[in-house]
Amino acid sequence: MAVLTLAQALNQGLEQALAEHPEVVILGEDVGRTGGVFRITDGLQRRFGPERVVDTPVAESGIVGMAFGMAVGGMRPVVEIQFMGFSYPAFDQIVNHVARIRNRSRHRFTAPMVIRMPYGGGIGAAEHHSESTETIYVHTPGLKVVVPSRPADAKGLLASAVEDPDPVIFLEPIRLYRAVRETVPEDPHTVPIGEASIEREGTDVTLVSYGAMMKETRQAAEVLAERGVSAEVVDLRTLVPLDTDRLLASVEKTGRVVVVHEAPRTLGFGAEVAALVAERALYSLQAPPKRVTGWDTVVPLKKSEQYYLPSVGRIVAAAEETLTA
Amino acid sequence: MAVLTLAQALNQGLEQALAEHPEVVILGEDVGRTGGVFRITDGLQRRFGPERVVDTPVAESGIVGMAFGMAVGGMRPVVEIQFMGFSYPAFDQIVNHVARIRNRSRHRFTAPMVIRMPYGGGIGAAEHHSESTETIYVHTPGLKVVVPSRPADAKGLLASAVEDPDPVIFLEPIRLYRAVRETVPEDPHTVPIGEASIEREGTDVTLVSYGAMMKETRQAAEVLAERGVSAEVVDLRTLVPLDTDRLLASVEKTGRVVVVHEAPRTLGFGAEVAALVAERALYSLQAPPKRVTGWDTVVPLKKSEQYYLPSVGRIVAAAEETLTA
Amino acid sequence: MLQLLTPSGDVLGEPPLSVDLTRRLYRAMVYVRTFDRKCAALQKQGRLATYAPFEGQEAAQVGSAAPLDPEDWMVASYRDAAAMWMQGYPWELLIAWRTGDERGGRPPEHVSVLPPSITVGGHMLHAVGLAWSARHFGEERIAITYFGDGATSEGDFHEAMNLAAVYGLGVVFFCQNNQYAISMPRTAQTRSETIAEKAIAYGMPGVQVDGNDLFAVFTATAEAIDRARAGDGPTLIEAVTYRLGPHTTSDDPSRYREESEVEQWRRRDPLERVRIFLSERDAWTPEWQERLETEASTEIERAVELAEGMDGLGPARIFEAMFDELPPHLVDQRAEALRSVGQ
Amino acid sequence: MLQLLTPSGDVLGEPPLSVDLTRRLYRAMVYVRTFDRKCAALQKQGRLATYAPFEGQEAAQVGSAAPLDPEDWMVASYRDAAAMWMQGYPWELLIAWRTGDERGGRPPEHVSVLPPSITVGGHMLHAVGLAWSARHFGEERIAITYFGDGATSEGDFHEAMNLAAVYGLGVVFFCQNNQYAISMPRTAQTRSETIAEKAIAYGMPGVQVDGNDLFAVFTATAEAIDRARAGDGPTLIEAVTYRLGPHTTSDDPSRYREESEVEQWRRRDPLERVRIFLSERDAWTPEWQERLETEASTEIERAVELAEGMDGLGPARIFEAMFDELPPHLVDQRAEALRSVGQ
Ligand SMILES: Cc1ncc(C[n+]2csc(CCOP(=O)(O)OP(=O)(O)O)c2C)c(N)n1
Ligand SMILES: Cc1ncc(C[n+]2csc(CCOP(=O)(O)OP(=O)(O)O)c2C)c(N)n1
Ligand SMILES: [Mg+2]
Ligand SMILES: [Mg+2]
Repeated sequence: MAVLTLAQALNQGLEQALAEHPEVVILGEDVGRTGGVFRITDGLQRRFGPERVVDTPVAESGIVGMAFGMAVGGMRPVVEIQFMGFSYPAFDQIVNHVARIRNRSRHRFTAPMVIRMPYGGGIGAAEHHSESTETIYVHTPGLKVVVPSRPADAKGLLASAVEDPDPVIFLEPIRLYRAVRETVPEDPHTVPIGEASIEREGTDVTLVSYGAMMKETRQAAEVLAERGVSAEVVDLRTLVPLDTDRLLASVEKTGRVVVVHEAPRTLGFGAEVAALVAERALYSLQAPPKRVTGWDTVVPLKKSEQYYLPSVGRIVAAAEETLTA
Repeated sequence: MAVLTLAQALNQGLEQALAEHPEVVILGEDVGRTGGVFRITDGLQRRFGPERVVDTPVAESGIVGMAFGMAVGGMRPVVEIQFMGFSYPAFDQIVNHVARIRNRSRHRFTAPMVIRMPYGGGIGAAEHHSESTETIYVHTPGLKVVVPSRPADAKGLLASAVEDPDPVIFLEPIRLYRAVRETVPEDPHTVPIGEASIEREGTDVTLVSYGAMMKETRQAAEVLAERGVSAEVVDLRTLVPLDTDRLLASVEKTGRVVVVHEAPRTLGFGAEVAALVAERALYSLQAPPKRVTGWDTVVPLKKSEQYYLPSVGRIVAAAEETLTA
Repeated sequence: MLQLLTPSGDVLGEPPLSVDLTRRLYRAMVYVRTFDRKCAALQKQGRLATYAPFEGQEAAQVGSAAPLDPEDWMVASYRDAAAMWMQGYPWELLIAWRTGDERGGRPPEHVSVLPPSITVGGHMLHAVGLAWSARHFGEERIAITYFGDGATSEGDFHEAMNLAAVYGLGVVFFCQNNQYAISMPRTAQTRSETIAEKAIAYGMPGVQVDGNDLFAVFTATAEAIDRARAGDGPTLIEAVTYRLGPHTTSDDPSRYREESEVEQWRRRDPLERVRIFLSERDAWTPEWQERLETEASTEIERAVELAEGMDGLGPARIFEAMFDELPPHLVDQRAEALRSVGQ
Repeated sequence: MLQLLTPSGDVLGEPPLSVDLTRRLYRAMVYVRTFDRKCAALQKQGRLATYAPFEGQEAAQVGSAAPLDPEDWMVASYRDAAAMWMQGYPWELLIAWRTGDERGGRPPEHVSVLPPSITVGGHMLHAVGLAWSARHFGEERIAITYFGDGATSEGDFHEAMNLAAVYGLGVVFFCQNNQYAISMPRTAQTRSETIAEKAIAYGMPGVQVDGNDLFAVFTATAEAIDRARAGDGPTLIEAVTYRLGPHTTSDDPSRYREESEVEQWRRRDPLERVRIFLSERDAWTPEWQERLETEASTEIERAVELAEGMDGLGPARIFEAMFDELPPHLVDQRAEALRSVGQ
């Protein structure tokens, strides 16, 4: 067991996937020679060769559509889209083909593939480099959507995604790539898709989040604890399928919920969480659910990004409001 | 004032837009010579010529991206995407460019354009022809999203969309094109974007919907009335910006809400409605909000489509459940 | 433009196909034409949800599918039932799909044909990936993809052609240039003189053939298939042909083309010239023709019955092929759906 | 490949530019090189968010922008600051954008240059639409769009080229083939021999020029601009050049190319050959060079100061350019944002 960053854990996971599964190939812009713009595939082309770790032309629709064909043909492609904001040219392939072939062919053809996308802001990147548009994939029937926040989960969920018989959108929080470290099992292991993790037990309010915003959410729980508020922290880890049971059980216990994400508020994932809670746990609610989210704006550039991303302060304030509601 | 179908009202609206605004052009696949697959642009090329009503190659990203340039250059393009399911190849252009140019250039360049898309099922169409994925546009900051359900609204909202200084996604309910008729003012008129319409007043439960599902929603209100339940019917008409005030006022009055749409449930527009209600009208709620929606599946083909689309029965049952909750 | 058999039935050079094989392919053309007309008729009666007739394109589809190996991949569109049938897709499933039954999208296990693509352009990339998978697993298979003149304007055409060429994959890009994309004539779709010459942009061979000439189509496709199988990369074939019918049964072609143009193309009927060729070699008789037509009708009638006997998915099964295993939210929704129909 | 001025400064044929104009463009190249090096340095100090240097591509950008009319539209990418400046985009805004201040995306009213495109490929279509709007309003303007070799693989390149040709629009497609798309060499990006020949697929003229040759770039672009302005449609120009620096300041080019290759291209420096040309005509002196460099530095330092003096949008203004008028939900969110920072 070594202490790894999220980036290193993913690199190890990809290496093990290539080693274990001859049908796995990695494809994407600059994934080979340079090991990807975030170096997540660093060293893999050297070890496995350019037929397993494939540098592609700049053509997202093409990469995904071609990988889809590979998957139908029995391979297990793992596609890297350089940034989530560049997945949009591939949207048609993902929605109309990747997500549907099993249904269109009644299980005869399937597309077991993983589409990895670094997502989210917080690094002062250029336009289109800070997107968090998981909604568009969550809303697409036929896709699983996974968003790890910790190195060990990242490795384990990646292994599950690669082995999953269905397509998985795998979102990697850019600003956590090198910001979190933890011990990660050396051997291949899987973390099941579809299970949330109760990171911290609490009794007063449930804080729900996933991916990059888990960092601020955890910090908010600390701050609340200092102020005598016991927050339960739920890391959803998987958005589809959602672990509704764990989510609702927590809210039923605490009676209060704050959902946190950096995606725009309107129809961000928080809308689904709030809707589920209202539908199925209304009578447990002691306060209105709260959404602490990005705004319904473009993510600002470096100089103003701080005013967009949910802060620890905003999460704490929302939690406190649920307690005084 | 003539009695027109929704299709005729749109045709008249487009004709008047072309006549009034020399900077308006219509672009799309087959919009000229044949008047579009639904004949919404019928006769317009004959009247205004092929420079104003432009047949395009089969290239959705190209059409939208080119129209974007036209709009930045001062024109007012009205694009027809043949079916909503074919808008996905243009998704990148819509999200990364159309929705953002005003913000990217701080008001210096703008993209006043309308993207019309027939949407929704119920006509037993082929694959990809029954999509209702308004979520992906509603969640995109910088777009307005309009969904008329009546001929007069369609014409009035279209006029507003054409004159709007910002890009508008204009969704046209396929199965209502020729299924509803009403008197429509002959003269150009506008219906403001951003105002819901309380179609029917009621006291027991609020039924909220938009576009194609308004038909079943209205029928459900009739059925409920026969059973002694007074349903208030809200036609949202505009999803962005949403008329939150009217929506919440209605729910506060009735204490119960059923939201109806044919889009898949998870992060369908109902999630936003339920979330808003829970956040802002929790203490008025006498029952959990209900979502009557399409399922999280692909829209089935003709033989099974009936099991997918919300039926009057499902809406009535949901409303009754809120009354016995 | 490669032509080997003229509209009046003259062979230019040596016939590339034996009389026997020509007879078999003529038979196939009679069958697919029978299918096509039957489907158009069924749609008029409201028994099919939609139908895109291919009359006029029989030589293009039959001639290009004929040289394939049975395990070769095929990725085709809504208008390519003839090619799909040639590659093993059963009539009844081709019909069932068009009645609005998802099960029509599931070919038998031994058939390597994807369900027809409705979206224009995107499916070409799938052939590229399938060719890759064949190479990855050391299989001898190649992939052929069918698309129209209109599809060449989509970005995915470009990306598919480029990727196939960059990776030297065994793909045959078979374009049926039937002169129209719904109402848009080929000349307004793009300003290149031919579609075949678009191959230059990808460093790929491109060839234009008379798409109504069974011999030319067969010959050009066989060469492209050989090249693909030998590992020498992709080819673009433009088969110049004509859609004699409407785009689909809800289209009104009189809005965008003259009857006289259609008449001209009727005179270039892809079956007729083969009939003359065979007839001149005493390999065609009116009796045989009649027998073929009767057999075809019977076979297709039976398929229609089978397809119409299929009752759709129903409320439970619409959930059951979204994932390998039904996730909890779909289990709940399925229960809700069943309750709503009283089950 | 069109070459008019060799790397050693020899003119092939008559010089297409007067000495006077050549001096002005040489001056521009010195200025943009100063800008480029300054920005690369600022980024290393963390004062720019990101920077994509264009050193080596000065002749391509300056030579192609020089023949434009001031009101011509320009749609360029993140690496095209030199071309944008030539067309009137002020230094301080070019820098402000790169510090992470949205206001850098708003050029002055008289400048018809769109904010630089970060996404690869999509922006070419915008030039097509702008050319259309110019024609619609009877304006004499044309549109030029800048993109890289990598961008030619995107579907939008294909759609833009095709649409511009189909409608005969006045667009100049200016491709800087700088041999790499991040780490991907041009030869692996596509199998066509040149990028220029991709024009054939659209029935459009395509021309390849030595992109490090100011005279060749100027001449080819001026011709394309004339054609566009005359209503004779679009042109594709491939300027063969080289990115001497990294892709962006976070790239490590040693991972994918040899220093020796870079050295070779340094010997083809686009400024040096113009310097020799001018020097041989007594139109260049070391003193002038020194003065130019000093002036450029001063001008750019001042722009850096202006840009760094801009303080970003702040919490209220991030909402204020989403729509013409702030809709109610953004009014609410703005209030929430202000509350959260104690305002
Ligand atoms: C992405 C997409 N856009 C638009 C359509 C609507 N549409 C169906 S067929 C067609 C024309 C296609 O023409 P062509 O490629 O020449 O094929 P043909 O129908 O002539 O066989 C169009 C525009 C679609 N199915 N998919
Ligand atoms: C749609 C999209 N995909 C991927 C990227 C990431 N990316 C930025 S620049 C680049 C390479 C572009 O190469 P080229 O077109 O040759 O331009 P150059 O950078 O060499 O000037 C890539 C892949 C992007 N910005 N947009
Ligand atoms: Mg066609
Ligand atoms: Mg480049």
